[in-house]
Amino acid sequence: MSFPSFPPMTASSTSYQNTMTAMMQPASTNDHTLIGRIAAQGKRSLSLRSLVATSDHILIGRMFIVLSLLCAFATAVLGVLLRIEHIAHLFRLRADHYSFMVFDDPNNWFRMWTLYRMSFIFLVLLPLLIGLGMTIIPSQIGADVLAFPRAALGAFWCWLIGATIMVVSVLGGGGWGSLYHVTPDNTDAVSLTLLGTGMTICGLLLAALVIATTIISLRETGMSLKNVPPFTWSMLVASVVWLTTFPIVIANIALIYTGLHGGQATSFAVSEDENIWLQLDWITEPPAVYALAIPALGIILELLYAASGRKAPWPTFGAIAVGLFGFLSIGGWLQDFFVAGNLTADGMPVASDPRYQLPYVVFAMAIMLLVFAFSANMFSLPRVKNTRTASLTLMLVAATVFGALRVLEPFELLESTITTSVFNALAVAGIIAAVAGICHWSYQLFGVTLVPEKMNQIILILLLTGGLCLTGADALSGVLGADSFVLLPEVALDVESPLSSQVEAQHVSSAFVQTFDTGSIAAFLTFASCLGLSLVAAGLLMLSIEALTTFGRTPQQVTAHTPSQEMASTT
Amino acid sequence: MFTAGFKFFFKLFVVLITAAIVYGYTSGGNHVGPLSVGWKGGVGDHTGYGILLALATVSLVISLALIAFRDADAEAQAELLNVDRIPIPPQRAVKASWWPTVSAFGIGTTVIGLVLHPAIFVLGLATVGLVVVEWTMDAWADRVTGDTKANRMLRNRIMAPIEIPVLGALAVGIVVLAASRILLTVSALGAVLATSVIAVIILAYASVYVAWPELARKFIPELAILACFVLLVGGVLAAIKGEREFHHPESSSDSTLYETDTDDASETHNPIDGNIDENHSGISDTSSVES
Amino acid sequence: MTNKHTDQPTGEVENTATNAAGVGIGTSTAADSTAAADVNATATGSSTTDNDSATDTVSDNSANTTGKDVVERPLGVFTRPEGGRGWRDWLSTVDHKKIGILYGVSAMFFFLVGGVEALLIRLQLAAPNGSVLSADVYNQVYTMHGVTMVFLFIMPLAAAFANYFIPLQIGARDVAFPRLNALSFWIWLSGAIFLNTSWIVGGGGADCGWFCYSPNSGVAFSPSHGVDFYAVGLQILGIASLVSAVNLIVTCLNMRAPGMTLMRMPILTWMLLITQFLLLFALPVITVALFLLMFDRLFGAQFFNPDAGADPLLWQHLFWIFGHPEVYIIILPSFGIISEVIPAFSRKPIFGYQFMVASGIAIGFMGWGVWAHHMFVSGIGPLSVAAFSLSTMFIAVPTGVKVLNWLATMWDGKLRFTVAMKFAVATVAMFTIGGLSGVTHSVAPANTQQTDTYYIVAHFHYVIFGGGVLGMFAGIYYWWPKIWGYLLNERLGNWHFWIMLVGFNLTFGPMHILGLQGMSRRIDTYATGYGFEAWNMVSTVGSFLIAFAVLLFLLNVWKSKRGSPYLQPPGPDPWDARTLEWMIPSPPPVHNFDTIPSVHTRDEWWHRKYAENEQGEVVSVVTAEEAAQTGDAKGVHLPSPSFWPLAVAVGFPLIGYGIIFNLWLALVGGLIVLTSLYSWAMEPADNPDTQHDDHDHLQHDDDNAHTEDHDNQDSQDSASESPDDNKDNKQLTVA
Amino acid sequence: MKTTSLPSPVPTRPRTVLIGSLLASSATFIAFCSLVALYVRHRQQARIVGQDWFTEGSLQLGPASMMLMTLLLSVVTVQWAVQSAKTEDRPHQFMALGTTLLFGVAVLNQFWFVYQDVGLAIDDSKAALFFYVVTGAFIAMLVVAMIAMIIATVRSLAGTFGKELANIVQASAFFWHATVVCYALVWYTVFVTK
Repeated sequence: MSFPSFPPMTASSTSYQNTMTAMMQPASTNDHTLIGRIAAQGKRSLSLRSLVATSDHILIGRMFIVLSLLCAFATAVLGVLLRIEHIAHLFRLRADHYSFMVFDDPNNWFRMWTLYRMSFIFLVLLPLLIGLGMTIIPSQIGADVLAFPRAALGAFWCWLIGATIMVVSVLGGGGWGSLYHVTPDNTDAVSLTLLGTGMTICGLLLAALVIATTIISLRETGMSLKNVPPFTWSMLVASVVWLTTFPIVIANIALIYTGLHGGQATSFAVSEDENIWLQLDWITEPPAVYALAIPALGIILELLYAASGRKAPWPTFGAIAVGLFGFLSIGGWLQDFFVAGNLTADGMPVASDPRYQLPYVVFAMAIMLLVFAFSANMFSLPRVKNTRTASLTLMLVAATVFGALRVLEPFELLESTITTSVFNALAVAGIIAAVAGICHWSYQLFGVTLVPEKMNQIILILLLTGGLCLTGADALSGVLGADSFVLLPEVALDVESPLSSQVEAQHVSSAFVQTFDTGSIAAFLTFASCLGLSLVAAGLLMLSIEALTTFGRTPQQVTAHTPSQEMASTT
Repeated sequence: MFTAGFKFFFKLFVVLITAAIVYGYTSGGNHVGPLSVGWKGGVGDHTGYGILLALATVSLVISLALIAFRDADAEAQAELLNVDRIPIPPQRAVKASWWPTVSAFGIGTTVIGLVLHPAIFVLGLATVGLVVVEWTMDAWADRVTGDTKANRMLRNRIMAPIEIPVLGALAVGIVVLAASRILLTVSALGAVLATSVIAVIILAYASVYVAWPELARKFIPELAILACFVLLVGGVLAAIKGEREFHHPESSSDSTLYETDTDDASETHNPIDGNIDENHSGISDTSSVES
Repeated sequence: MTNKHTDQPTGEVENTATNAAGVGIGTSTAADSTAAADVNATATGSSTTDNDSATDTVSDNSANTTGKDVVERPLGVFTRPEGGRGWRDWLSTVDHKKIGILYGVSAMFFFLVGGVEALLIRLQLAAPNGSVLSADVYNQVYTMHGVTMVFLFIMPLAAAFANYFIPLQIGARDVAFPRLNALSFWIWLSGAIFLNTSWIVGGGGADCGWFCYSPNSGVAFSPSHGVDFYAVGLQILGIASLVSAVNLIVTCLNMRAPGMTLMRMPILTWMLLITQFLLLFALPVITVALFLLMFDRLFGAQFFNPDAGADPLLWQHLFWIFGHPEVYIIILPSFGIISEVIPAFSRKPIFGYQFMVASGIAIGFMGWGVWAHHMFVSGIGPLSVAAFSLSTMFIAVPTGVKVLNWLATMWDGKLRFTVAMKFAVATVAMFTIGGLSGVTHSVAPANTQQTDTYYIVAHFHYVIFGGGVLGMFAGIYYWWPKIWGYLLNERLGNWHFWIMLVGFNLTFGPMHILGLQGMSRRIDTYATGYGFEAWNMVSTVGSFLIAFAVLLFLLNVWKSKRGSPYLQPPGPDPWDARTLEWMIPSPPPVHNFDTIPSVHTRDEWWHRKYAENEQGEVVSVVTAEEAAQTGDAKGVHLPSPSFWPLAVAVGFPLIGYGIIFNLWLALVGGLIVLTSLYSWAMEPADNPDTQHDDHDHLQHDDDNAHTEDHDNQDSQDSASESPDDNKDNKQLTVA
Repeated sequence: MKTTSLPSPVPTRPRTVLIGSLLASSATFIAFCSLVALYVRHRQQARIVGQDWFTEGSLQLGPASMMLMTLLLSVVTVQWAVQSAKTEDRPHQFMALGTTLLFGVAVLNQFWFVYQDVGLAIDDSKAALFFYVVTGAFIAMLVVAMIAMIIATVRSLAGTFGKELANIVQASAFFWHATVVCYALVWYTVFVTK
C-alpha cells in the first residue's frame, strides 16, 4: 500500500512549505484574508450584497462557519433541555405519570430528540467542516479560488434555506416520523421536514462537490495529490465519502415522501413495521457517523505538524489512516440492517454478526495506531502547548473506543445509551476539530486571531471537559444497562408505536428502569451528562459570540493586531 | 505511474467490491450469486449488496478517470492547454452574482409549494427556470472574451431584449391590475374623483417639468417609485377588500330596446336575397336606430 | 506583460487580464492584431506557435478561447448578420432589391395558389350541376381566390416593383428605412401564410366572398374559423402595406438624387407614389372594419348585428371606402409600368408627361369619391345613387387621358414589338374594354341589373387581369434583364403572350354575356336549360389556356436561365431605355450607384446617351456601355442587415392564432414582437462590427465627415461634378 | 463598440467541469442505485412471503426496450457532439445536440406511454409505489441531463468554439452517460426481471 505521503516539514523547499510560509505572511503583500480583500476593493464594510451575491470563497466559508456555530449552540441547548426532561422523569418531578415537563407529550420529545441528532449532523458538523474547508483549502493548494464559486454560494443558501425549512417544520409539528402514525394533520409538516432535509443535504453535497473538485483540479503546479497538506487530503476523503453516503439518504427521503403522498396503503411512514426515523437513523449511528470526523484527523495532523515543526514519523501513515477512516465510515449499505427486530437476514441478532463487529474493531485499531504515531511527536514537542490536539485526539479515541465497545457481543450494548455517547463524542470531536482549525487558521479566515489565547483555552477546556463528561456519563449508563435515549422508559412501555414494540422486544425488560429502580445512579449519570452538555453549550456560546463579533470587524480594527504576534501566539 | 488519486479510489473499489461479495455471501447468498450480480444464485441482502456494488462501480470509474487525467495534476493540464505553467483564474474573475442565492430561494419556494400550494410550487419552478437561464447566460458572458466591458455588453445584447420587455410588460401589468382593483373597489364617485386627482397631479407635474425641467428631472425616479408603491399598496388593499357592488341594469343588456325593429332588420339585411324594395325598408330601419 | 497568474499576488491578477484586454481593444488593423497575438502568444508560453496563431487571427474567422488569441465572433450564431451570400442573407437582408425579389417570388407563388383556386372554380362551373366542389368548399375557394389574388398576388407584385425600382429610378442607394422595408415584407409573408393556414387549422378558408358582407361574415352564417383568419390575416397584411407605404413615400420625397425634382421622376415612380398614398389612407379604414368584425366574431361584439341595433351597411361602407381605392392601388402600378415600357419601345418620350402625372393624381383623389357605386342596390337612396353615378362617370376622364397619352406616345414612334411591348399594348386595349364596361355600371338602372351577375365578374377581371396583370407581365419582361442579368426568351415569351391574351378573352369575354343572361355571381352551380352551358365551357377552356400560358412563362424563366451562360449578357441597357436604373450594371451591384448621379432633365439616362447635333438631329453621343457605371465601387457605406424584422414578423401569426384559439398564445406572440422590437430599437442601424474602411466614423460625426467621405469615394461617374455635394452625400449615409 | 476581434479570455483549467460532473454523476448514481437496491430488496421480501409483486403482464418489455435502444442511440449522438465540439464543427455540433435532445424527448414521451399503459395508481401496491419512485427518479435525472445538454447547446449557439466549450459538452455528456446507465439498471431490474 503506498498511500500519498504528506510532505516532510524540513528546510527543503516544497510547495507545501511555500504555502505555509505564504500563509504566515502579513497582510500587506499577499493578503488572502477577507478583510484584506474588502480593503483592496475599497469597500468600507460588509454590505448586504457582499453577503448575498459574493463569489469570495472565504466569505462563503465564513458564513457557513458562523451560522453552524450558532446552530451548534442552539442544538446543544436543545440537548440540555432533552436531558432535563429525562432527569425530571427519573426524579419523578412531573405532575403525573404521563405528563412531561419541558415537552408537551412523548411525541414532541421524540421529534426534538431526532432534531437534536439531525441538526448536529446537518446543521453543525458538516457545514462547520465544509466552511473550514472552503476557506482554507484553496490557499493550501495554491489555488486562490474555488472550482465553482457560484455553486459554493448556491450551496450555502440552499443549505441555509433547507435547514430553515427543516427546523421550522419540526417545530411546527413535523419531524422524521413520529411515535404515533403520521396523520393527515401533520403530513404536510412531516413532508416539509423531509424535503427540507433533502434540500439541506443537497446544499451540503454541492459544497462537498465544489471542495472535492477544487482539490482534484485546481492544485498548483508541482503539487501532486500525493503531497497535499493533511487537512486537504482529509477533506478530499471526507467529501468523497459524503458524496457517496448522503445521496442514499436523499433516495430514502424520495421514497418516504412518495409513500407519504401516494396513499395510505403503501406508505412507509405509517405502515406497521417501518418508520421514517428507522429508515434514516443509520446516518446518526456508527459507522456512517464516523464520516463526520474524517477532517478532524486531518486537522490533528496539521496541528501536530505546525506545533512540532516536524513531520510525522512515517509520512504516508497519516494519509493512510485518513483514507482508512474514510473507507470504514462508508455506512450506507448498513442502512436497514436493523429493520425487523435487529435481526439479520439469517435471523441472528445483529450484535453477534461478525460483519457488524469487524469495522469497529478495525476502527479502534486504526485510531490507536494513529494515536501511537502521534504521541511520539506530542511528547517530544519543545513546548507542550497543544490542548487542541490533545483534546481532539482524546474525543476521537473516546468515540472509537465506545463505538467498538458498543458492538462487541459480550457487552450487549447495541441499543444502550452508548450509541448516544458515540454520537456525542464524535459531535464534540468534530466541533473541537473545527474550533482548533478555526483558531489555527484564524488569520486566513478572519484576518485576526479569532479569540484571545486565554479565551481559546477556556473554550477548549469547556468543550473537552463537557464532552468527556457527556460521553463518559452516557457510556457508563450504557454499560450499566440504560436504554438508548430513543424513548423515555415509561413512554416505551405505555405507548403503542412501531418503535416501542421493537424496543420493548429486546431491551425494556432488562433495562434501566429495572436495574436502577430508584433512579439514583441513573439520575446522577444523566445529570452529569446534562452538565457536560451545558458546558459544551457554554463553550459554543462563547465561540459564537466571538465569531459574530469578528465577522463584522472592519479592516481598521484588524490592523490593531499585529499578525506576526497572532501567529506566534497560536502556534 | 499510478497516481495517488487512482490508488485511493482503486483501493476503495477493491475494498468495496470485496465487501460486496463477502456481504452478499454472508447475508444469505448462494452459488455464484454475489459474484455474478445475482445472475446465477442469490445475494442475500439486496440493499447492502446493491449499494456496496454501486459504490464500488463509482470508485472504479473515478479511479479510472483520475488515472486517465493523471490526477488532474497541474502539469497534465498545462500539457493539455499547451502551456508551460497552468494559469489560475484570479479570484475576482468570477463576478459576484445574485443568482445562486435566488436559485436557493427558488428551490425553497418549490419545496414549500410542493407541500402547501400548487401556485407557490409554480412560482418556485418559474424562479428556478429564470435562474437557470440567467445563470447560464452570466456564466457564458463572464468568459466570452477577455474584455469585461465587452462581456457585459454582449450579455446585455442577448438578454436585455428579453429581460426589459418582459419586466416592462410585467410592471405595466401590475400597475394596470392594481389601478383596476382600486377603481373597482372605491365607490363610483370615488373612482371618478381618484382618476381626476391623478390626472391633475400628472398635469401639475408636467407643468412643473416644463417650467423647471432640471428640478423636475431630479425627482422623476423618486416620484415614480413612490407612485408605484402607493398604487401597489392600494391595489393589494383593494384586492383584499373586494369589488364594490355593481348594479347591472337588466334591460340594457338584451335587445328589448330594439325589439320593434327586429323583424324588419332580419329580413332587410340579408344581401343574398335582398331586392330593392326591401332595401328601402332597410333605410328606414337605419334612421329609426339613429333617432 | 505575462500571463503567469500563479506568480502574481491576488490583487494584481486582474490587472493582467485587463491589460491584455487593453491591448486587444481597438485592434482593427491586421498589423495591430498581429501584435496583440504575439503578445498573448508569448504570454501563454507557446513561443513555437507564435506565427501560427498570428496568422490564424488574420485568416481564420472561427474563434477559440484557448488556441487563438482573438475572439472573432463572441456571439456565435447571434452575431449580427453581415450580408453576403447564402440563404441566411435572404433572411436578414435590408437591401431593397433583394426585398423586391422576395416580394416578387412570393407573389408569383401565391399567383399559382390563386390560379389553382380559379381553375377549381372554372372546373366546377364548366358544366351544369358541377360536382367538383361542394357548395361550402366552393364558397371558400372563390373567396380565397379573390383574397389571394388581390392581397397576396397583385399588391405584393406591385410592391416588388416599387421596392426594386423606386430607389433605382430616383437614384438612391436604398429606401429611407431599410429595416422597415424588410419588416414590411416579412409581416406580409407571415400574414399570407397565416391566411392560408386556415385551410389546415381553421376548418377551411373564409367563405363570405372577398368583400365579406355582413351578415354572411357573422358566426351564424360562417361558423368555421375561416372568416376569423380573414379578419386577422388581412389586418396583419395591412400592417405590412402601411409600413411599406410610409417607407416608400418617405423614400420618394426625401431620397431623390440631386436634380431629380418631382416633375423629373419617372412615371412608374409617380404612379407607385400615388399608390402608396392610397394605401396609407385606405388601409386604416379596412383595418377598422376588420377590427370590428374580429370583435363581432371572437369577442361577442355586435357591430354588424341588426338584431342588436347595429347596421350591416356599416361594413359595406367601410369596406368600399377601402375597396374602391384598392382598385387603383392595383391598377396604378400597372399604368406606371406600361408608361415606362411604351416610350422605351416607341423610341419616344412619354406623350404629355404632366398630364400623365396629373391624371394619376386625379385618379388618386377621385378614387375616394366613388365607393358607393358598389352599393347602388344596397338601398342608399336615390340622391346618393345619383351623386355617385356622376362621380363614377367623371373618373373615366383621367383614365381616358392616360389611354390617349399612351396611344399618342406610340403614334409615329419607331415601334418595336417585343414581348414587353405586346403586353403593354394589350394592357391598354384590355383595360379599355374593362373601363368601358365599368362606365356602364355607373348608369344606375343598368347597374341594378348587372350587380351580382357575371357581368361584374367580367368587368373587374378585364380591369384587374387585363389592366393589372398584363401590365405586370409587361414589367416583368421589360425589367427581367435588369434584375437577373439575362433576357427572357422572346419566342417563348410570344407564345406566352398570345396564349394568355386569347385565354384571357376566352375566359372573361363570355362572362359579359352570361351576366346579361342573368347568371348570378357566386353560385356554386347552375341547372341546365338557362343557356349558360356553352359560354361557361368556353370560359373554362379559356382559363386553362391562361394556366398553360403561365406554365409557359415559368418554362421560359427556366429555359432562359439555362441558356443564359451561352448568350451575350444583356449589358446595362438592353432596351435603350430612358430611366436611371439602366445606367448601372445588370444585375445591379449591392450599392446600386457607384456615385449618385446628378439629374439635369427628365429621362436623364436617355439624355446622357443622345444629344442633338448641329442639324437638330438626335444622335447617339455615347453607347450605353460607355455611359453606364461599372458597379465596382468599394467601401460604399450601406445599412447593415438585421434579423429583427423577421423576428418581429414571426410574432404576428402567433398573436393571430392566439386571438382565434387561445389568448396565451397571443401573449407569447406579443412578447416575441415586443422583445424583437426592443432588440431592433437597441440595434444600431450601422453595425459597428463591419469593416467600413474609413466610413466607420460617419454615424458619429457631423456633416464635415460627409465631405471627407465623399472625397474618399472612387469617382467613376462623369456626372459627379454636381453642384449639390451635400445632397449627394446624404444618400451615402442614410441608414 | 465593436464586438469582433476582442481578446480571448484567460484560459481556465481544462477538465474542472468534467471532474465536477464526474463527482455529481457519482452522487446521483449512488442515489439511484440505492433506490434500485431498495426496490429489489422489497421485491425479494414480497416474493419470500409469496405475494405477487406486479400482476402478470402489467409491465410490457417492448416499450422499455425501445427506450433503451433510444438511449443507446443517444449515447452515440452525445459522443458525436463531444467530438464535433472538439473539432469546432458547428453544424455537426448543432445536429448532434439537437438529435440528443430529440432522443431525450422521445424517451420522455415513451415513458408517458408506459405510464398510460401500466395503468397503476401509486397507492395500488408497494410495487406500484416503488415503480413510480424508481422511474420518476430516472425521469428527473433525464430532465437534469437534458437541461445540461440545453445549456451546452446555448453555449455553443452563443459563443465561441474552443476547448472551453468542449469541456462543457464533455461534462454534460458524462452525466448523460450516467443517466443511460441508470436507465439500463431500470430496464433490467424493473422491466426484464419484473
